Amino acid sequence: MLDKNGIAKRIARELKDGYYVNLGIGVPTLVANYIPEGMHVTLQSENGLLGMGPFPTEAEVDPDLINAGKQTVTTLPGSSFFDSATSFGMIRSGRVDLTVLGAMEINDRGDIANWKIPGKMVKGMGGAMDLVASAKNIIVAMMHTNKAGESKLLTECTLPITGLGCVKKVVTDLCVMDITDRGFELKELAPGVTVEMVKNATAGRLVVEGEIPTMEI
Amino acid sequence: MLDKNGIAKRIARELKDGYYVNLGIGVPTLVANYIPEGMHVTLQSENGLLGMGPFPTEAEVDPDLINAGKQTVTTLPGSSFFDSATSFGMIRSGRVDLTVLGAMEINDRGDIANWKIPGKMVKGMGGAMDLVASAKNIIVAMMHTNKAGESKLLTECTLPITGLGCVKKVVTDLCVMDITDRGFELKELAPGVTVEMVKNATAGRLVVEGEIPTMEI
Amino acid sequence: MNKVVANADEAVRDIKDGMTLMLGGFGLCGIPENSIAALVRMGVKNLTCISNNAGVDDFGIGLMLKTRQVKKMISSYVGENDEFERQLLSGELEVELIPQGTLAERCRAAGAGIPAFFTPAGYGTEVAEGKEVREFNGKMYLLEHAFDSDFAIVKAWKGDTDGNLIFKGTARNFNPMMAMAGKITIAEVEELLEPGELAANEIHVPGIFVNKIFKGVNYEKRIEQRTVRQN
Amino acid sequence: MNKVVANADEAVRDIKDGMTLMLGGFGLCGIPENSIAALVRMGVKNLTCISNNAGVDDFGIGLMLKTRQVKKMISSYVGENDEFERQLLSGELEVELIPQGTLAERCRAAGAGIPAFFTPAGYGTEVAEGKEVREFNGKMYLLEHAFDSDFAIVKAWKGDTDGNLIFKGTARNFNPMMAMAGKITIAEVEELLEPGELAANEIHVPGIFVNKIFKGVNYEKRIEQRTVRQN
Repeated sequence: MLDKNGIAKRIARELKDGYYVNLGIGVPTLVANYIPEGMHVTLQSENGLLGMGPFPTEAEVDPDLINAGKQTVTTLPGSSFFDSATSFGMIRSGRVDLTVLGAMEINDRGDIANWKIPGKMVKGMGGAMDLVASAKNIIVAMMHTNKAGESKLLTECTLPITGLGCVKKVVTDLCVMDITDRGFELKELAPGVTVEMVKNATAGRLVVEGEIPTMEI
Repeated sequence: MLDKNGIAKRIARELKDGYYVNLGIGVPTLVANYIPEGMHVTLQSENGLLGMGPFPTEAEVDPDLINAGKQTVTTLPGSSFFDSATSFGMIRSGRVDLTVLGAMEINDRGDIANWKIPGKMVKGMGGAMDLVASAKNIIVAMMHTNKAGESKLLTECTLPITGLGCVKKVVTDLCVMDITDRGFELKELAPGVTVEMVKNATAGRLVVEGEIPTMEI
Repeated sequence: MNKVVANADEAVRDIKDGMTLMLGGFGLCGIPENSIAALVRMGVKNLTCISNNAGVDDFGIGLMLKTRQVKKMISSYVGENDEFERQLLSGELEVELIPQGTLAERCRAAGAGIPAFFTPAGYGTEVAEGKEVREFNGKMYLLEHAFDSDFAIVKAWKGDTDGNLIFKGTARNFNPMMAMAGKITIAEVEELLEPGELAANEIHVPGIFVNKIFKGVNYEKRIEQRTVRQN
Repeated sequence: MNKVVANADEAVRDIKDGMTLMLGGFGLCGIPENSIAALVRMGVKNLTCISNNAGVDDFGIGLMLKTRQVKKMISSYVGENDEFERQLLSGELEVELIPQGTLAERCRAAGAGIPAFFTPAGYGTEVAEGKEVREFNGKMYLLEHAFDSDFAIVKAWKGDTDGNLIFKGTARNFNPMMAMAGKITIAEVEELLEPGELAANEIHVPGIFVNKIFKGVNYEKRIEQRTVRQN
């Protein structure tokens, strides 16, 4: 089984040289720590920064330089600033190559629910609905089951939807799955995880074909 | 009767301190020569310049600095450059206080025709349709009649329309008229022009009420 | 024609009860601190505020929530604010949640004289309820409208007396579109310069969009998530 | 992942017969001179060109008209070009005339992922023929669509190897929106710099929109209306 860093590490293997990437808050943010040495990946922060650098040292902290999670960050050579309309323009026009998001639930058609829990204070969708409606390549990073042990990979989402048919791949603590017309296609198992464990933890349509390799991370 | 410079000079009296103004090609451009001393008027050029200065000296000529008539121009302190989308954004959102345009024909409801003559090579509307569709205050500068002596102030335009019901005022070689629900309201006569001459030269609905003063220019 | 006003109190004095305001900023970054303080001093009420976030309990728009000046928030994300949550749950405060990109584009549309546009964000979700849906090239979109606001209040880094603005870093965010969108736009700036002191090629918002400008004072620029690395 | 190509010929080599190109510039100001020359050398045919103007007889897009490479021009104004007029009247060339602001906004929409928007320009004119009309707040608007193009070719003043661009003066015009709109965007620049040499706050087009970039040579920058004052 993978921990949060393991999930981030596995997702980092989907990166390609030259990619522009938007990383959501939480586990997705950790992906930045595993960008392969020598690979040129540019991080987009939807509040108006392309080319996000690491967190600042104490001396570098600048209140006018934050990321979409409101954390202080830095720039890199080649960074650019822009307004929010331009930022979502690049997102909607499909210029971001890869978007990594957390989710509360997904279903076997690629719908995602990650912004609202009925009965709880709703904080808002932020940029999530724009991202899921436009990104051509969305990977979801999440635990396979919730704290009650129930599957988060469903036939139908029970929570309010953030976007329809947008998730292409999901990486959980248990496995990597592609989402295709046939449902969740099991592609790789986390170390120590069996197909049986994935079957038990997946409520949506599951496709298991041939030998499923254990992932390299 | 007014010549082109006289028309421009009269229109310049409509300027107010702080105005942002877009001047069309031809006679409207001449208005810039008559901005009253000490009045702060900012000229907008729709190719992406706010705060257009005078023509350059030979030494100042810069091919990267032209106006919408493709003439070399200069900037002034406080000038700004922007792209064409922003430029027409400021036009459409009504930030330009006064727009002065030439016309081939106008009618007594404020419609304007100034872009196309059937049977002649059509060069295009440029920014004229955007300007007339959005400007809150449009003054037309033109001769009262065409070369054949026919009125250009009509009941219905005969040429293809550039925009509907947009002209608020017209200054011709003969007079100043406001365009209201009642038609062309004669407001001022050019020096040496009689009401009779205006009546003879105006085909659209004409309103003449009370004593018509001779204009001060 | 002078756009320069002495301070925030003078800048906001024409704002009346019940008006709709746009306020720039993302989180606490790039917010018009001086103008918010002046609105609190002034006590104007029943405001509708269009702003990406609603501040925190004791800073930003949070200060106006505490004094019950806000009737409705139009935002994309309103976390990090206990007083907000209390007022919302008690029904004292209305909130309309809008996808962040749609929020930005609805501001941009207002400033560009575009009354409505199609965007894919929110299709198939509750955001789509009551909205026109249309397909373009096999993909579904919602019709969204330009925001209508009485005042826009923005914060810039540098400005000149003609109203030209330059923002700094990610403090730019919603400020340029809101500056362009306001029926009346108020800009507060850290440095107020003479015309010509800003390079024409580097101006983010041309002065035509700005009606009132003043030099702000005592910027606190509070940081929500101070995150540092050891080096 | 290297965006830098050696020259214009390499930049345009994937452009095929029948494609739709956006070309930046207003008149002859800010046009991609090197790329146009390369397209002429390459001889690619049946192009649809979206550009505010069509150049003059012996410069700009006029050079591609002379070699009969253009099937259709989509522009707001096409004067100052005898060869253009001859081909148009003889039926060899199609032309679609579009209000300049609508042209700019249709480029901007493409770059912003907005498939369609309402604009007032052209209502009640022949431009409105066949278009959806809708009233907003008592005013009439037309529905206009984002442009669909295969390549956008723009000219910037300074660029870096990450594709970030800065334009100079009124040579900016349509270039930024077109850079954002192209499925593939080619930028030619007068100065090609290393990442970090352009200030992040001053960049007009972020590199994410630019696919290929090269340093242009021998810019002629012809002036259409050289107008000077005596001093």
